[in-house]
Amino acid sequence: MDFIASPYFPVLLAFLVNAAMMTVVSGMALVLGPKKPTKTKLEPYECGIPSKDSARTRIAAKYYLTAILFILFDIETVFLYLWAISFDKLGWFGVTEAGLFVATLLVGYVYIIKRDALRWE
Amino acid sequence: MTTFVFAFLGILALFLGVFLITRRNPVAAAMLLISDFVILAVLYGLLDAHFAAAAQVIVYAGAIMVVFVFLIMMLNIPNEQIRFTRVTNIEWLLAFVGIVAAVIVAQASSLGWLQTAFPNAARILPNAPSENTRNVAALMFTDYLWSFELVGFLIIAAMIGAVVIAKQGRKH
Amino acid sequence: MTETNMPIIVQTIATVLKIFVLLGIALQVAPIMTWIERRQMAVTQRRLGPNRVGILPKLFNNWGFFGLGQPLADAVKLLFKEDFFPEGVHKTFYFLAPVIISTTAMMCTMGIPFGHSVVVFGQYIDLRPVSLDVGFLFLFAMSALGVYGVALAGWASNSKYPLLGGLRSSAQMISYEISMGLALIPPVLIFGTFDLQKIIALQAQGFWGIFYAPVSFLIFTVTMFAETNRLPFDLAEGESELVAGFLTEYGGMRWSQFFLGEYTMMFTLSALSTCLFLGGYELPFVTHEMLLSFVQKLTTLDVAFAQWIVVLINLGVLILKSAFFLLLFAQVRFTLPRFRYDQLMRLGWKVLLPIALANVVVTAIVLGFIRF
Amino acid sequence: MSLPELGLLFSVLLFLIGLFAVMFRSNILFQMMGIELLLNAANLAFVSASKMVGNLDGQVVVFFVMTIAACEAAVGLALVVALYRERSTTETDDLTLLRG
Repeated sequence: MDFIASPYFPVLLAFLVNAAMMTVVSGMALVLGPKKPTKTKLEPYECGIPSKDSARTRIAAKYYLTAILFILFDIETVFLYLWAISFDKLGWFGVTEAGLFVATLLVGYVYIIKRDALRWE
Repeated sequence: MTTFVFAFLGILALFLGVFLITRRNPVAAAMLLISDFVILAVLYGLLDAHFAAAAQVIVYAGAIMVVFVFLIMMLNIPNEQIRFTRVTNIEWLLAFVGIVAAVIVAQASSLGWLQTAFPNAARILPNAPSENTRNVAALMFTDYLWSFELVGFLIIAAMIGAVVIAKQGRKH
Repeated sequence: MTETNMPIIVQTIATVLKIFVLLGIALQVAPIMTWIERRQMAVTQRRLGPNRVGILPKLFNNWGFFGLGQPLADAVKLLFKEDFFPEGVHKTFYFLAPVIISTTAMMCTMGIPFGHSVVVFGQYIDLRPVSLDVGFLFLFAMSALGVYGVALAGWASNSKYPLLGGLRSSAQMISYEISMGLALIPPVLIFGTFDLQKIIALQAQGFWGIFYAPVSFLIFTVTMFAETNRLPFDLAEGESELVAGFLTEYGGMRWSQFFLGEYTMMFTLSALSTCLFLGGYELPFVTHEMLLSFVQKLTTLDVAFAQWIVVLINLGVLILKSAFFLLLFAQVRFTLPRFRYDQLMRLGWKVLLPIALANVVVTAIVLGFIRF
Repeated sequence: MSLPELGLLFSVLLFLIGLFAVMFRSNILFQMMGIELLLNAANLAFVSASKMVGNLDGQVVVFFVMTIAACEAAVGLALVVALYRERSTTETDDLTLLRG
């Protein structure tokens, strides 16, 4: 019975309740709605142009490059949160540490801007 | 009760792991891996590593797997091209079974040693969950100071590496 | 949140009730917001907006209830609309995508405190379903998972337009997630904790968070729009863009499920911004104890009943303050033109990110001088 | 079986699953997912040992392992795309050109 006192009981309970409710809500129309599948209705929507090749397209570097840079800046955010929470305990020593950390990452950021990696045109 | 929930989630994570490495469709495997990471985050929480749990969801499930999903969506790999497994030569399989046996034996015998080697050198392990993050941070910024700065350099190296590889071969 | 070790039953029931209170609020936001937006869009365009849908016309002699029946009618229509899987669609992920978006949005709502605390059968119950050591980072983690719903919706729809739409809007969401994360660091520096209840208590005594970290408030408000794919960051389903973005192949209840998730996320981010910057569920300069004693004197009830009135007041204050942001969402939607995709990404990466980083550094240095 | 010992057991099994993926899946994406599983097994072992032994060093190292996993995934996946652009395949069996 001690699991109920642990802070993760509400998390799991809330997840079960939400997941069940959302699945029911989005699945209800399947149960209640009429079933009349016609050929045209099932075709993927192409603004009326018959769809040529399979849906998947070629690679564009900018999308996955954004995701990669997102990981690296996300790690920075997590470490800065760690520093922010113990800001009072660490004092000026902590501020210089975090300043060094942000400075190193700023160099990387400037490199990205100079190298024009995130050109979106 | 907590041990039961921990065991249940652990076994669920293992089943998801086994299920995901035997998938043919990489997006299905990525989704299973994401749910695996979230279950592991709850396991960390039950082991009183609260900030590690949050960081696990934010970094692993929320950032690294996004690149996997983007890649799989864009690489446009037809499913039939993905062969199932490559258990061709038996030596590999025997090597793997050998590793499995060795690891399990080592783990079983090392449990006792782990407890004796570190007789509860409790630096800061509060049981009050509300102080976990603060103490982890305090410990990291004092004792592991140099590792923290090196993390910055590691991230820069990855950043520059990724940009160079992505921009390579930009002839047109 | 020192919960005394008390009979488990009261605690579980309290947790379940807390979850359903916030779930109820979140589920109400979507229909009401659709009504507000359609009426407000009508007013800004000098027309009437929905005012026909009434109930029992003979009884109320065709009174249109100012169109309040419209969201109800939409909901019923969506429930009975035919729901099918288009050809070639990857069934499980086509079904899973809206569920992921709305479930993660609902899970985000679980972190918002809607009241101080209630003492029931001698047990102290903290009015917040999920009270973790990492506080509002739980919301940040759950919103990070929302990206997969969009990406999956794009991929599962098996045609070019949704795939590109899904990629573009998830790339947009993750770009603005960094700025959102960095924007929330100064409040942690100032208040020194992740715990929203403690932050609200500090704000009740002193000034609101917005005066301490105004730049963070601005950045967070901008990222709120981008995180929920709202105008002016409306690229996903903008009319002039890729057909309907990742929503092309969806229809009926599943299509509205995406918007349920979107509106819930809007409410959650507004409530989080309220808790961090506008003093959460507390009235300005009125701490929980003052309010309790004031209500007791006013209604001459003892503590056990007065506290429930206080909870209602707190809930009302939180909803009112979040409503300010929701109306801001709606009003911006009818005034600002839509960003082009490259402008949008340039703003996210090259403008917001440096400002957020600079804001963190400046706050740290200023606080350093004040405190040490 | 106390909680940390259970955690160590699960981390060992998770490690073996990841190892199987790395050794026996021919697609490079599945191998990288296997590597992510290996790193997560290490994280779980760190957290369980930290709880068992009683100090927080294990939890601090978890963040460093996470950074390494993030950087490895970032550069590794950029390489996979460059590879796909050259050979238009992600099957490691097809990449036998180095043998000449």
